[in-house]
Amino acid sequence: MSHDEHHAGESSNYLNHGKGIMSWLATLDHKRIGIMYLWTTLLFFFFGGIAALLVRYELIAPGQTIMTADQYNKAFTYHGTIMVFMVIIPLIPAALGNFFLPMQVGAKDVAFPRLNLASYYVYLAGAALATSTLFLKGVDTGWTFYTPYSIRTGTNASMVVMGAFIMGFSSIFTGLNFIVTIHKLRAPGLTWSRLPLFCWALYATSIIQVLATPVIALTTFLLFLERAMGIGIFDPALGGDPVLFQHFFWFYSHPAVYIMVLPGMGVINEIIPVFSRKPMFGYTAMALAIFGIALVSFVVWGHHMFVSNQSDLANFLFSLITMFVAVPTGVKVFGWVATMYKGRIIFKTPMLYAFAFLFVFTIGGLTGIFLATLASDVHLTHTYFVVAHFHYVMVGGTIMAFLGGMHYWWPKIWGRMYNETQAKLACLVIFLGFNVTFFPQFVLGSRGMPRRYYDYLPEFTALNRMSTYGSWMIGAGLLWVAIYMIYAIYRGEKASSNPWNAMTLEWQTTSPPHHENFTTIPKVTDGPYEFKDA
Amino acid sequence: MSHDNHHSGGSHEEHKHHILPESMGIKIWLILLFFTFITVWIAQFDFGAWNFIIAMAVATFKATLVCMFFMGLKYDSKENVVIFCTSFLFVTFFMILTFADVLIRSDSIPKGEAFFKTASGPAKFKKPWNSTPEIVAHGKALFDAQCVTCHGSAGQGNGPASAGLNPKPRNFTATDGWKNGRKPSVIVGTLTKGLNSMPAFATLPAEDRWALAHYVTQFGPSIDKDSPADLTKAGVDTSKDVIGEVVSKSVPVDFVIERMSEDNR
Amino acid sequence: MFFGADNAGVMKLYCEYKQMKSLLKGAWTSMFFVTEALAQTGLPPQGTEYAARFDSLYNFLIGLSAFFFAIVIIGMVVFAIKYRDRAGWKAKYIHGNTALEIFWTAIPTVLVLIVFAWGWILYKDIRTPPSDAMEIKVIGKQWLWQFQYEDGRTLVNEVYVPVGKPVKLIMTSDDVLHGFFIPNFRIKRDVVPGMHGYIWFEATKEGRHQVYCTAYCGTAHSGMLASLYALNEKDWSDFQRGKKINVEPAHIPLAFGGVAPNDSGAAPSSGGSLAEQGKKLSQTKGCVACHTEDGTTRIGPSYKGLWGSKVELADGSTVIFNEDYVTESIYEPNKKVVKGFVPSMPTFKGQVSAEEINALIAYFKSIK
Amino acid sequence: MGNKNHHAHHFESAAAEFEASKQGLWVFLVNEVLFFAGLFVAYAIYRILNPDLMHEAHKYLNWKLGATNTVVLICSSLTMALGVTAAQKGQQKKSANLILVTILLACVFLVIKYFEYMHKIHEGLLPGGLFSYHEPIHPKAPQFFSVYFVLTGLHGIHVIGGIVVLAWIYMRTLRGEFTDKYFTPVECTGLYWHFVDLVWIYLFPLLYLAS
Repeated sequence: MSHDEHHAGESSNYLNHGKGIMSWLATLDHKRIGIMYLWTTLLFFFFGGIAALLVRYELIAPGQTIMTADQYNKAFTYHGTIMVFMVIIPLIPAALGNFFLPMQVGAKDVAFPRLNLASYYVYLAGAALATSTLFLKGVDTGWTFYTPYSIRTGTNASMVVMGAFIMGFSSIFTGLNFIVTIHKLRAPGLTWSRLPLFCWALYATSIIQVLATPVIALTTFLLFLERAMGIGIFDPALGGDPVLFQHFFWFYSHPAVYIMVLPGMGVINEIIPVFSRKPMFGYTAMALAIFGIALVSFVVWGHHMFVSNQSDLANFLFSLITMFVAVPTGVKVFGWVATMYKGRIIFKTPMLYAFAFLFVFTIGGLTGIFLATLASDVHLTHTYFVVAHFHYVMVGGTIMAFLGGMHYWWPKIWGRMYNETQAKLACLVIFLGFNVTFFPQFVLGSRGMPRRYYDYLPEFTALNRMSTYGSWMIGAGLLWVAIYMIYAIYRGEKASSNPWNAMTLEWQTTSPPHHENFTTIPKVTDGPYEFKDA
Repeated sequence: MSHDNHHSGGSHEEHKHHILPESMGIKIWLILLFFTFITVWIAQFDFGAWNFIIAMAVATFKATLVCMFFMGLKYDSKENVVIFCTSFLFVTFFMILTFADVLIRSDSIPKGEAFFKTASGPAKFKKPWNSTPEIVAHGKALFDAQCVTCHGSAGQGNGPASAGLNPKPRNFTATDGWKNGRKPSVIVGTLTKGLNSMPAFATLPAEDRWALAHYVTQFGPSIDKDSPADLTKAGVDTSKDVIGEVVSKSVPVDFVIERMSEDNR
Repeated sequence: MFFGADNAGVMKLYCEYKQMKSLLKGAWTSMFFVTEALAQTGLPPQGTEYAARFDSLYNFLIGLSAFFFAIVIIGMVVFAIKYRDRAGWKAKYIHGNTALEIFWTAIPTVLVLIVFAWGWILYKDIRTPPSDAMEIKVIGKQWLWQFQYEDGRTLVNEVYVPVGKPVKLIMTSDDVLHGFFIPNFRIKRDVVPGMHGYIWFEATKEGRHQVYCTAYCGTAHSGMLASLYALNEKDWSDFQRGKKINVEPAHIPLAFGGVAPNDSGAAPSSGGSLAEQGKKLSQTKGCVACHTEDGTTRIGPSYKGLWGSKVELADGSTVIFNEDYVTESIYEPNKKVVKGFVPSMPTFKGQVSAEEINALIAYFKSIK
Repeated sequence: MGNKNHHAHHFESAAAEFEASKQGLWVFLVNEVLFFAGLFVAYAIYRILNPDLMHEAHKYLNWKLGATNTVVLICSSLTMALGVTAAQKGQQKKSANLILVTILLACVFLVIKYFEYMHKIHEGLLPGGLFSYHEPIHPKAPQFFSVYFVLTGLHGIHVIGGIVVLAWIYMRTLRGEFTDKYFTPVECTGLYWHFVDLVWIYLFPLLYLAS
């Protein structure tokens, strides 16, 4: 594809570069692919959110509220499957990453644009296959597909696991693309030590995607064969080992947690220095911590299995290694706070989301220690404590960071500004709603309420009810964000090319960016956060 | 690795690409063939555990040759070498930590059914689609072991686990609510495919499913019999003594497609 | 269809909507719930001595978390206010501080290692049952719990144990994964088909303790509850004599899934004690043709004195003659053949159920 | 991509694009290694826990066919390597012929595999639940055949994929799209094909010669 040579002056940008639906569907421009990913993942986020609201509404009181047990089981399965495989995994890397990684390294595109487009369609195909089961008997295994239930269930687990299998390839393609892009396409002068931390985070994420995703591909494939013809590797009724499935599953799915969280940390790494007008405190330590987390993430999966009849030696090893996740995570959290020290803190919406992220993620991280400790995990695992913990990490970590990133980069993507006041208020609603929803779940869990329960003892009613009220607050807050953000695309105030006075390369071009990102490839002479404000 | 710090002009153009000389390729090929022969030859001798170690050492040697020369890793950039070797590091993590559980678990060595039940030995009942006292007794034994938790020992659908189910488990003593009739062939179909919260019992041998069907029809006030047409519809060849699926020697593709289409129904 | 949105469902939704409206009428109602919710924080009652030790670890973790959370949040809030953007204020350029970075890497490392060690020590306790622990077999089925006593009684969804005596539950599943969880005792273990897991406890608090299934097992997962009754000495001896126990009526609060205790199980079943049932089985299944209980060797080894001993296998390795070895040898007899014997036993796969194996195990144990 | 010497707009030289493509393929191979890893783990577990299993079960695999297939794949690796060398030197005709031989050898591999499979299916030596051999081999023999079929089946799918890509490369070579300056697709396909060989080098002793 030879590129178009007529750039019609200043107003030419990637949005008006080609016209018509095909110029989007067949585009090789990483920015447009990023936008397509953005809308698609947000669409699935909407579906997953509806499922979440239904689950929470069912739990507003003990007994049957709005649906039967089977419908409830399907609702939480779809909530988990959609949110994990179709939303949080691709959300930041494939949407924001696709758009901004090439720009931040000063490249015109990712290394393999066609592979990039293929990754989008593979994702779409997998997601369509998995969600189409809504109309084909549904699925009720929970997103973890534990054997032997997933083998025995009469619902349509086969199609969903094949959907996950296909989406895995999309994730691998994205990761592969990013690795090569960062290795080979950095702008002159952009040494590793000048690379923005968002790129570092995406780089570590990509490595995990390439190394771990093939294992889930194989696992889902084996589960499919197990259901289709009974190959007996995981099915105890045929002499297989159901706990082996859990090993295979978590060898991917634990690192996958970091596929979800690391890009979020990357976004926060961009926001905090920019709005503190100060370089990142301990840049090298921050970059190393990202890699430390990524590496350790591969050898801790067994902490999901402390009560699974796993051997005590494995429990010992996994608990010990898991403890070391806390160290690089601590380094990052302390580093963010220290970056604010003696800075000039500007209270704009992205920074508010960064505050919210710090608050929520710290709770998520600290409660992780409860679950890494053997004895306390025995009591807390499989209860609402775990549900609260991973929502604090995934929603608190990833979604808060994503919202922060959206507000940070929205003017760059569309060239228009959103309403700052509304954005700040919506941020407050989401933050409060989030804590009202999930904090009671810690208490529920420590008091013993198991997860995935359709019905519960009356003593848990008050906390569940509080949690349900909170879910409405989150829903309302997100809806509000959607309204003013979409309004901003069409009617928002025109944004300048660098409204936040940031130093990274994506801000050194027009808003919205030019079709090839830069008219001339920039030369980098300094670190990403050397603001030198006068 | 200064060359990858920036892709500014020059460094790549001057990079000379390594080309594998033909004579070298043929030499490697001969070595690979020789070691394939060694692997096969040495497998005839019994060295105990060493057989495996030798076989793996030879395979690794061969693999290294392929990597270094055919794939040119020896002449490739260090970056690519590191990238490729990383994969083996993570495979090692995967293996060691999984072994730390599975191989030393005291109470959880994978066991269970050694053989698929449909293939377990010769059929016990001839023409299991015909109800006989023997097969009904067999059905009762199976029912008491597998079904009473939900259906109750008197077949009234009120077993201890029924409280949580919606719709309620089938009450076999009542005649109403059977959409497809109460014939044994229909019940066998339900056992095979499952219905609502009733799981599929396809792993039970076909004759056991028939035995169960004959037993549960006894709970009802009347016994519906299968017509020959019903039996044909249920896939029974009445001219034979056993159900056709007991010994499966056909290509599994049909079986898989059938299971898949049931999944999607 | 996914939610099967038939007319009844729509009607139900409408009713729910009306219900919700009345609920929302009094906004203060929600306030009431919040107060009530806050009053319920903390862990469930302590039913064992271990629970108390667990709670100290838990409280330590809460304290530790609160401390670090306070550092981060106070730091964040103070910096955000003190260094807020205002006229004449400039950011100070600090790129890092190596000593500080080493400090906040090292301190958490030490702390998490302490936490790990504490957790491991407690965990060892719940993995090491005393040798004199009373054994009860537990079988998880979709969606109920079966408890088999040594004397042959089988109870469904209720289990009676003595206070002050160690009890070991040996658990397996008939179908899918289940999880056995007693919050008051702070213990939990997955119940896996094809494996025998165990938990043990020594109840110190008399009364009823709630048991949950914690591994998702399908439709009635949340209804798979059981009651564990810890009995005082008098009640326990009554129970052992087969008398009906007059504990407080089982608290069956659920509109759904509350399973009435099974009366028929309270007295020993007609088959005699579990070991006696096992003895009968060994006759009816033909075990006696090859295995004796008096020490004479026929085609296979005798059961006499075998339980718990180390058995040497044909390949030179050894194995403990325990639940798992018995189960495995019944299902896959020729996998681990005892030294000196020919692998000739047929498999009893599909002919001997999990309950029957438990009976056989009790029988083998009784042959000293 | 009309002009064969042209490089994509976002690379500043053809050499840079070549290096990037090659690295992309190496990253892809990393992913392939991990893809097969799970099955090797399952294999190792069943083997270590059942030391006699492989000894009993591998007798039912035909090691002669396995060895023949090993030789066939090694030969195809050589023709592929020579084909890449020829392409790098700009000898397009020779390169095309060698790629064609590689495709033919790959087909020979699949034909032999087909006969092996048909024989097993006929005998009832099938994975897991479908296992219906007329006499007991070992309690875990169904698991062995599961691992055998899934491993060789996935490898076979990789061979089929390889044939498709090789055919595409063959057509492009015939059309004269490659020169001694631009041969990226040929070299990358070569890397992939050698990897397929690499997997088989391990599969053969693990499955056919295990004792």
